Amino acid sequence: MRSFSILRVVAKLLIPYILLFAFYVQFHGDFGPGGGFQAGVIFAAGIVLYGLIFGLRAAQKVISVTLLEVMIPTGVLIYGGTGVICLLAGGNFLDYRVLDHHWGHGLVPHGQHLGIFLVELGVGITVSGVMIAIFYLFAARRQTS
Amino acid sequence: MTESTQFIVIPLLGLLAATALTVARMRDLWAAVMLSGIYSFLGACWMMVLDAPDVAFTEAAVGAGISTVLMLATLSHTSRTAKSRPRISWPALIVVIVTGSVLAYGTLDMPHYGDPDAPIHRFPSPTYIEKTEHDVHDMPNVVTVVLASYRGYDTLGETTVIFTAAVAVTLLMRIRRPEVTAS
Amino acid sequence: MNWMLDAITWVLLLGGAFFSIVGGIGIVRLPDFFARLHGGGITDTLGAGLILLGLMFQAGWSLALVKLIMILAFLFVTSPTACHALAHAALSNGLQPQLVEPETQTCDEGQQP
Amino acid sequence: MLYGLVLLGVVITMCLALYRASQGPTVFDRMLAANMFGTKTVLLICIVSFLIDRTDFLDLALLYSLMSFIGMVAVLRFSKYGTFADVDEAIDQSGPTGKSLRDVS
Repeated sequence: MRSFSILRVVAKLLIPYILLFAFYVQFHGDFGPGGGFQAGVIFAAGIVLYGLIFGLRAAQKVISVTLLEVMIPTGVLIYGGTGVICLLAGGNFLDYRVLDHHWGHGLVPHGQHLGIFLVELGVGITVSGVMIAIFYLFAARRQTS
Repeated sequence: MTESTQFIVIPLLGLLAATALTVARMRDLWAAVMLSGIYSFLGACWMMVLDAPDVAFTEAAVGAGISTVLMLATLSHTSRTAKSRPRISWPALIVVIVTGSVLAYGTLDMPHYGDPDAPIHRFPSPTYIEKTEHDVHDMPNVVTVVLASYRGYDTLGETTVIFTAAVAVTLLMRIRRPEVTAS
Repeated sequence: MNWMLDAITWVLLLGGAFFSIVGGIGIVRLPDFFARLHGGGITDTLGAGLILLGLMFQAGWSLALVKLIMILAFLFVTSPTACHALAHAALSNGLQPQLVEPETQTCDEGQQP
Repeated sequence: MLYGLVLLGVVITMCLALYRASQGPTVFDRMLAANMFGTKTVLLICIVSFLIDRTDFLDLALLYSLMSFIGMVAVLRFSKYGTFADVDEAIDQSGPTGKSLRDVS
């Protein structure tokens, strides 16, 4: 997009705010609308915008394919691992109430809150990884016909 | 949804139907992608009017941002126009009309719109709202609590579905060229 | 004091609605693409700006005011950029006769290079 | 009352934009209409959130004002290059692609 110079400048201005807004949705989702899925998609949209304007190679310098391949399973592992921690702490799978007493009272307000935070984090990481990966895969192939 | 937003629902639904019909009649797939973007804008407006901001949020993030990009990326690998004008197939039309009228007949038994005595307002929602107040003190957004805590298994399954989708797309679309697997 | 805020809100909101409808009529009635850009520009900046400004007077000193200012800032950055980029793309493809209206005016009416 | 009037105005504008998006002879007309539709959506969400007095829904309008830009850029890029893959610098500089942008129907 060399010839769209104004578009490049405006995108540079806008991308940080999109990423910041993704983090806001991720970590504020307990209080307002939004949550992990939406945050992941917004984060991916920021990276996709970067890739659209500055080219796929530039985007892959920011978030490499290797990093994506780590991100996608990591989110699912965080989700499942939260459940396993609940099991180890003596509760049921994904029953966050048992996390109450293991983390100190000053640090975490409530076990449920901590569990939901971790789970949403896992969802967000996986979703953003998947969306960026699908964009990379579709964009990397040249038009065949 | 309040009394004051009631009057805006009908025009929004009319616009949604008009957009859907236009997309169905469109032969140019590129224009269809743009119109489906408009459809998602309208859908988010409608959900917003119905007081469901979380769903509207998802629609905003997915429909406006990502899905346009992905559909255009798909178009770049296929053709830009639909192949041929489909002929009307009479058996299919009859099946569609019969099914549609049966479904429309079924809606007559449903409780009225916004009826406080409707089953969904009686059983699950009040219990969840009361339980959230008791179980999780500091989370005002009940939707997040229901998704992540009460229905945690569901959401785990959904996350796994997304993971599986990524694996499937990677297996189908990956090409082994050094410029793509940026190391 | 309160009635004054309300009066300002009335004027701004009705003005915004008026300009957005005017832009909508423009986008339907004007003859070719470069002329239609004017209609789009009016609704995107003047209509949206006046409506958001009117809402700001109702918000008072709150978080809603900050959010409205941010929305206004983003709209004022993105939509003229989008308009400009559209005109640019149309012009760079303008070698082909894509302005199909037979009574096409001269192309240089609405272009911004 | 006031909000209802403004809401009606926004919906009328949406109808007009939808007409242009469905009729538009070139893709750029459709893009212009879609862009306008995005702005109108932002306005509608703002007004509704004031109407039902839940101003925390303004996050949604903020998101829309950021997101409709991405769809716009995607369509622009696709209209110029026809692909999302990296293009050579020479093609990048030269501008028009030579593909016809007129609708087929």
